[in-house]
Amino acid sequence: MSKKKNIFQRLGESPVWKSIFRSGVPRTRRQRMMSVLNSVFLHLHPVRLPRHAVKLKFTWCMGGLTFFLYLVLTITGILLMFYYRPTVEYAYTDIIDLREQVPLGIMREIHRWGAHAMVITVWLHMFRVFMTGSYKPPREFNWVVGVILLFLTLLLSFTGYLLPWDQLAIWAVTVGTNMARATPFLGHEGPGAALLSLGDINFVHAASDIRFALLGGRFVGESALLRFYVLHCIGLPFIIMIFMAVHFWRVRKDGGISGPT
Amino acid sequence: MDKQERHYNIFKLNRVFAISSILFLLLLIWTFADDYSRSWRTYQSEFREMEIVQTDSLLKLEEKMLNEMSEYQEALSLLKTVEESLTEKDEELERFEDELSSLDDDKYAASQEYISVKAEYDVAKYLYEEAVAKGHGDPEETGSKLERLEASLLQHRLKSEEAEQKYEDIEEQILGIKADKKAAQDQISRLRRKAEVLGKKLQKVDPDEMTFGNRLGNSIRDLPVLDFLAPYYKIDQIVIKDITEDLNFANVPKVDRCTTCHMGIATPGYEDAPQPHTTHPDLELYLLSESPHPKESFGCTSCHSGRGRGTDFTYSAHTPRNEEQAKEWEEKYGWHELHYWDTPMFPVQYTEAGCFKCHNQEIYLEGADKLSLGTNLIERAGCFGCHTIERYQDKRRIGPDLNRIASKVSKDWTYLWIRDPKAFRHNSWMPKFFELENNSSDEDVARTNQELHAIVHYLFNNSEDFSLNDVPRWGDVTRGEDLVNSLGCLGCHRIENEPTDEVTSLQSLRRDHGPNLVGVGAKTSREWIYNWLKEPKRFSPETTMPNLRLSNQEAADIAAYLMTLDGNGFKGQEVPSQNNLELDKIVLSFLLQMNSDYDSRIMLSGMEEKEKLDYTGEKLIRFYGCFGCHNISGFEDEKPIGIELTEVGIKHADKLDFGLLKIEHTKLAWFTQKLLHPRSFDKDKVKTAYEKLRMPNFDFDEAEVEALSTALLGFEKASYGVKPARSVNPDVHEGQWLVREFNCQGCHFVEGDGGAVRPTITDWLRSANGIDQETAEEVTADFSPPDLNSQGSKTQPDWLFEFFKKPFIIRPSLKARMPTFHFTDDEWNSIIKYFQFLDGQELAYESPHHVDITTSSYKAGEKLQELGECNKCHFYGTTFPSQTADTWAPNLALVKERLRPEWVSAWLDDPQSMMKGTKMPAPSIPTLEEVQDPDVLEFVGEDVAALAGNRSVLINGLTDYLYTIPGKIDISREVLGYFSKNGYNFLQPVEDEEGDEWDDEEW
Amino acid sequence: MNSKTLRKVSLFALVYFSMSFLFAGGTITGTVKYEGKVPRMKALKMAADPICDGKHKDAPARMEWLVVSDSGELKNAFVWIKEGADNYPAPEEHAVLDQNGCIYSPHVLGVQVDQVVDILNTDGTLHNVHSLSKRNPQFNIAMPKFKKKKEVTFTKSEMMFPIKCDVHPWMKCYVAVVNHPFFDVTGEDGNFKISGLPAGTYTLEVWHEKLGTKTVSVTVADGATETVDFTLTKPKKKK
Amino acid sequence: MVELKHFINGISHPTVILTVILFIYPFIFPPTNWFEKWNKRLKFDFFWTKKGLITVYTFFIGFMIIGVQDENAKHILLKPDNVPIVGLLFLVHFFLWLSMNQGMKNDKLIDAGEKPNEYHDPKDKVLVWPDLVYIELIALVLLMAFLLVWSIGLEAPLEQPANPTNSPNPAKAPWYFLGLQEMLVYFDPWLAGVVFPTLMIIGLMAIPYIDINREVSGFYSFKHRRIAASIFIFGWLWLWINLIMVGTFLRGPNWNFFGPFEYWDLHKLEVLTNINLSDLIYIKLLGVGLPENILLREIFGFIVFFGYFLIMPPLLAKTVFKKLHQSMGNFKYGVFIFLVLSMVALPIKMYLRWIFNLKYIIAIPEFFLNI
Repeated sequence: MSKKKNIFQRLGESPVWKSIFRSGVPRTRRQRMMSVLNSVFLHLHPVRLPRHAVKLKFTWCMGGLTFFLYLVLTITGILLMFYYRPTVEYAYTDIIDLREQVPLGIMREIHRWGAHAMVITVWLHMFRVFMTGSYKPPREFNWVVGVILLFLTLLLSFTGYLLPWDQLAIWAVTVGTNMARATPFLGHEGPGAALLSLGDINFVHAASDIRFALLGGRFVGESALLRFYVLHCIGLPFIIMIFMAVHFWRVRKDGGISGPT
Repeated sequence: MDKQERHYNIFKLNRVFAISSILFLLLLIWTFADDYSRSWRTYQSEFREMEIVQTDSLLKLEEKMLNEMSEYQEALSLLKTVEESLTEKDEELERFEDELSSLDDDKYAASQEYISVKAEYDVAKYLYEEAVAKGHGDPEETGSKLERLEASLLQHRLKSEEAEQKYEDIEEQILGIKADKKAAQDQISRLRRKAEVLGKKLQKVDPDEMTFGNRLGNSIRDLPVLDFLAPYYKIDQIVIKDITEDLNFANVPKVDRCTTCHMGIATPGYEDAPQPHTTHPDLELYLLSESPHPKESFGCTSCHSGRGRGTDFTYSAHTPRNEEQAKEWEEKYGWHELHYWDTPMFPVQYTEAGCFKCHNQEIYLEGADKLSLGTNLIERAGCFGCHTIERYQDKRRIGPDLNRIASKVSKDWTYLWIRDPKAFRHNSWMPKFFELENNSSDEDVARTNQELHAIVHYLFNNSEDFSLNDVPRWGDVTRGEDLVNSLGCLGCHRIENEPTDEVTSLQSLRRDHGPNLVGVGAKTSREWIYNWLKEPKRFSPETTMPNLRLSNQEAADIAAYLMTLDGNGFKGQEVPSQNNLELDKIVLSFLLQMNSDYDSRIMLSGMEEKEKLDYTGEKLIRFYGCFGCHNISGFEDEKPIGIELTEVGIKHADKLDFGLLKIEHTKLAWFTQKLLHPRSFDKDKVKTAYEKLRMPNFDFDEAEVEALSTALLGFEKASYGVKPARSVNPDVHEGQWLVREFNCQGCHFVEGDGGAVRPTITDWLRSANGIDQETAEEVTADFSPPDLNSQGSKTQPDWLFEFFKKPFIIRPSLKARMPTFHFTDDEWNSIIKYFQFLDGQELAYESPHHVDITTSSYKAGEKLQELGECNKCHFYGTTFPSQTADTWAPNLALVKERLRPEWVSAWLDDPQSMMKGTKMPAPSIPTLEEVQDPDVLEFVGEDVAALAGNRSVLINGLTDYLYTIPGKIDISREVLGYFSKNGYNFLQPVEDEEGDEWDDEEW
Repeated sequence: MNSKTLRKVSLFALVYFSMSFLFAGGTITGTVKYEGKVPRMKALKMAADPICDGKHKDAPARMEWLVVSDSGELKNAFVWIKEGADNYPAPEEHAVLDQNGCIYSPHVLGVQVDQVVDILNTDGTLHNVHSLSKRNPQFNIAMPKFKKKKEVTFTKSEMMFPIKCDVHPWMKCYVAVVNHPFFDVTGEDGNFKISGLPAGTYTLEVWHEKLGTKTVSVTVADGATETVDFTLTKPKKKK
Repeated sequence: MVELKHFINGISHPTVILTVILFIYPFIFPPTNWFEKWNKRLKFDFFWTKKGLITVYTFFIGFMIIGVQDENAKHILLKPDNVPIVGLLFLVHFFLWLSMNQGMKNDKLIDAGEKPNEYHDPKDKVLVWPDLVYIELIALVLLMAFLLVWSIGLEAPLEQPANPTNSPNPAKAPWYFLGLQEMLVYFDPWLAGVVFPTLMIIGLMAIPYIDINREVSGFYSFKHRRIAASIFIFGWLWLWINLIMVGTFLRGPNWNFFGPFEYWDLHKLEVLTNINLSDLIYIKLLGVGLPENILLREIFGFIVFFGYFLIMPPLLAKTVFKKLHQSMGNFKYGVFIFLVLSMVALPIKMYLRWIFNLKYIIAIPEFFLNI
């Protein structure tokens, strides 16, 4: 190694660089540990790991990819929100325009395929965790959080499915939400709904059951579009982020990645 | 390296990372490239090249023309001389310019001072107002300050205005010196305007013509990523507020981006350019802002359908015209059918379907011949008898009335006729129900033979009595034939023994209005024909056959002639005998539809044969829907049996039953198959007899099917905000309907179309007068029912109304006879209003035309009439024209009752422009120049000479005179008397006394 | 007129006028004959109009649809260059169509595009001039006694359309509007002459109202005279 | 080829494919020693070797190659929204193989008294920077690259504008819910759409609390937790994923079954003459009419239903799950057996439908209560 420092080395030692990346360019063991500790993003990880935990064969990296897909979906989703208006007048035509006219309208493809991919990665992540028996104490609760995250992922995907407002969307959601009609007690065609009445007054009917609450109407219509949009863009992402935080936190708190003892 | 705490070989990881990063980068670039590479960009740059070439050549041409234009050269030389003369005044001009610049400084300073004082003044004013109103401060002090400032303000204003005035004076002087130059320059730029526009355009599109800076900008403005700033190539879209697209939940304004690729569509000059740059084939009617369908308010897909927002070949839902084109497109554009779009573009041969979206009330749409043919075929074939179509609601049934059938035809004839109408009359419109694709098996035939017995039984059993009057005279066949050929019968009927190769058109359909008369003698009796001719409505109250006011003799003659048309009949065909076993089966299958098996059998065994026939006859007529086209007693209020077609144009292909047939699953393929082979969708299906398809076969040919499909494709209720005026005017609608329904165009021209009878008149003229074809053709128009062009502005509505009610002879030499139609007053009025609408006349009543016979113009008119020798051709009341019958023209005594003076004046001014080919010459109105000639002056006399040169006054005078011609108005009797004495064959050349061995007719 | 044709026209005018001084151009002459039985032309009955009748007191006017001399020369055949000639501007001199004795003379008239045609009324009776043209706009003008002359022009080239008089139904003549001056109508002797043709190959056509048309290809050199004879026969009757 | 397609169409029918699966399943994922013996004997562990993976993939790819050349199969396989499911098929099998492969190896090590492959000396740790961070980064870049290829190559679907009056046939839920839609064939919506999904979530959540096996944690293994693993794989893979596949690829218009190479004919009809248990017993078996009283009418249904959920658990506790019951205790066992029985209820109902055309065990449409 020549004595003369090249520009990158100098840059790496400059005060500005150091103020941002406190530990400097990680070269030594210490620096490497510090760079993980000091980074808000990397400190999700412990500094050191058991050897098997870095093997792809073991982790499949599925959890990481799921999280990454979540980020990709957030970014492309935000970009799409610039061009998309959740009203019956515009929703469909805005989607057409994404293909026909909007620069880099490919965002929609990335978003849609990314969403599909995320459902798959979540399942595979769960499968991996199960197959390695990693849900066992002390990680029982994190498994439960994981199941909730899986459920939320499906809901996110489902709510997004309606937004293009085409035949595929409206009928998939109609089929999906029709089942809610039959929710015991809460759906007007569900068993037990008839019991929730006083005298002749029926409290659970077509315009007051859980499906109505979900759609904002008896049918998939304008208010359903708005509800699904709000849930898809704000409601569910907000909730899923809370659970994600818990999930990641508990990975560390429950003793890091699982492994044989 | 710290082996202890590492797992992977970092170099290996680096390599993997490098490769994947490069891969990612490449893909990212690919993503951008993919986003950038849009086919419309290529088309736009292609078009730009073409635009450059075209603009360049236009510019060169313009320059050349300018160089050849003397006016321009003069202007140029003028400019030159003016400029030369200006140099002499250079000194003076320079002095003025200097002065001007110093004055400019003064002016600026003065105005600045004024502005600052004004600001102070405004403040003072505010303070004073405050002081007075609210007591903040001393009103007196502020008041005096305000006064002081006001004075100063005035002073400054004066100063400033003075400076300005001075400046303007000098400016004016300079302008005065330069005035000539400016005038010359203005003239030049006026002449050069077009060239300048072209030059500017060229500078915009052609990089070679650009300045360096622009060229630089041009070369980077369309680069990927940078092109979001100010690109040259960009998507062009037309947003149409009035025309919406139905998204089921909402109607949104139409957005058409077609012009993104079809850039030359509305620019003349690219007619021969390849697609997509080609100019629209009919700019007069479409796209241009001065046309009736400007692109700004109609766009493209509102007519053509398709996906207007698409910017790529496939995604704009182009539809190929045939398999071949589909293949070609697949190769050329990677085209595939866009499944997920419900309104794909109409294939080019069905384009006219788009017209129907707005023009859906019109009976005939000029320019949309295929669509009109389609709707006309629907009307002629009577599709609406079985299929509800909103447009045709409450229309009369198109087939003959069967309520009195027994008096007209025999049972056997009826049986054979229903079984196969075309076997009797090759071009009958009665479709075939039996022995088609799904009922030709032996079993089916055995059943349908019995079905026919039941139907015939029902019809005759329920036929009302109808008394036939005896024919009072012996008819003459030759005279009858002449009458049929000349009265105008052939405007609606044909007499054709064999199929011809005539292509179906609107015109040919007019002659199909009534049945082909071939075989009529074999079908019915002389008595029936006689009675029918004398009063069609007695037999069939709803018939469209009018009353021709035939004398007994005439009716007898025609009946005698028609009886000779016994055609082929049903030679050799016999009615199969009744088979009770089969009949029982039919009865049972109908009984089973309503009853249990057990009950049915009991009911069957309890039925007499007649009962069975009654029962099945009724059921079968209901099953086949015969009442859709015919009046049959007992079925007056029956609902049509077919599927509603009002909106069939937007029906989804997957809602159509293709059965097990292996054809393309598209709407058009289905329409075509259904119309050509209506029962073929039953192929390979297992169905009971009365589950089968029952649409009859009309024997349409492919061209007819294409026209019908065009109309069907157009059937939709478009929610467009714009509606053509004639479509929404109820009177016009009704009038147009009546004209269509009663086939006025069989004889007359209405809206420039019709006169189907004319070729037969030619034939008649030739045969009856013994003249050659060429001559006969030349004079056909003179002996045919009149062209009703400009009828609305021509006749007085009151007169027309009376005439309709009680027609009489107007054109004396015409043999064709205006029949009496038994319309209601309202119906006649709507026809009149329709005529008026066509000529922009909306007036219902007019005061009579008063003529002052003392004016000089009246006298001049009288003289002109004399000079023009109108009496050579025109009747004056009962005064016959001086010339022979072949040039006779209407009675001028009728003018005052019949015509509108405005029309008469216009007509006299230029008859040819109102009615092309008319025999009426434009009267010669003497000009000022002509009356200088003493000879002429002598001829025309004082009154005319005094007004010579004042053409319109003279014409009005002539018009006025015409309104005072006395005499009998209805001269029918006189005219008929003349012809009965002299015969009609006046066109025949007079025989030479000397023998002629070389017969002219041979030529 | 668009500038393209304007340019062409002016160019050819230039060439035409300059060349005509230098060279005489080529000439085509010939005779048109008729072979076959000659029908007798029937006399026209003009009793309807005494003025007309009065003009033919000595000998009745006869039809003119096939006028053949004793030796077979055909009158009123129109010979013209059908293909090969370019546009020429209209000449200054007027063409004349006279209505004399209630007969059009000449019976066959050739004019150039935009050439002025004087329609004369020598009869002093009411005529009307009704053109049955297809490409040119039709006209129908009354010419009462006092109207001696009417000027008309035809703006489009059109081969042979009739002009007739509705007042006198027997009156009929034929007019051809040609875009160049190379045409002629045969006289009693059946002769025609087309001169001043620039060298080149042309399609020459002969037209007769009853006998139809015939074409030949002719190559003409400057200063030379080509002779082309036509023989027309009665056309086969159309089935 | 045509015969092959017919054969595949035939065996794809749920009755065949599910039967085969159910029958083979315990031999591939043996929950007991007896099955394991057969597993060994049948050499089913071959599937989890590299050769096994190649063999299965060869079959998959072969099927896909035949599929994209067939007009009907191509239409379904290459439908944009179905592509993830095709991918899912490959992915799921790969990861199943990956886990089983490692599990098998570990099982052998443990049987030999050694530590599993994943085991490393606790002191032998690896620094997160750069090893983990780096491979994570590479994985992300590759995933992003993959997403881009996918997005460029395949357009997101967009059909006609939403039209509430014109329902497509078949109207399908998003693919990940197709399992539920498939269940609708056998159960009423309140069960298929509400109760079962809820039970699934609860069941998944309950796994760590029921599974009392503490040893096998943090490494792949099958043999040493074979009951837990085989039940989970059965539920997740065989039932859930498989039903999605059926719902996506094999259900056409009117939710009729169509083989992969079959044309989706709108007019295809299937016999639908399902009857309720009460009809079956009262009318067919006893030959009497249905009693008026609802409880009386459905008495047999209740017997079957409660019998299944109340009698089966103790019965099983005494026999098959004797050991399990002892080690789990009553409560855990109760939850466990309830969930397992619920899960198994699905295939049971399927068979009852196929064999007896049974519609409902308990049918009280008056209260929307149909089971």
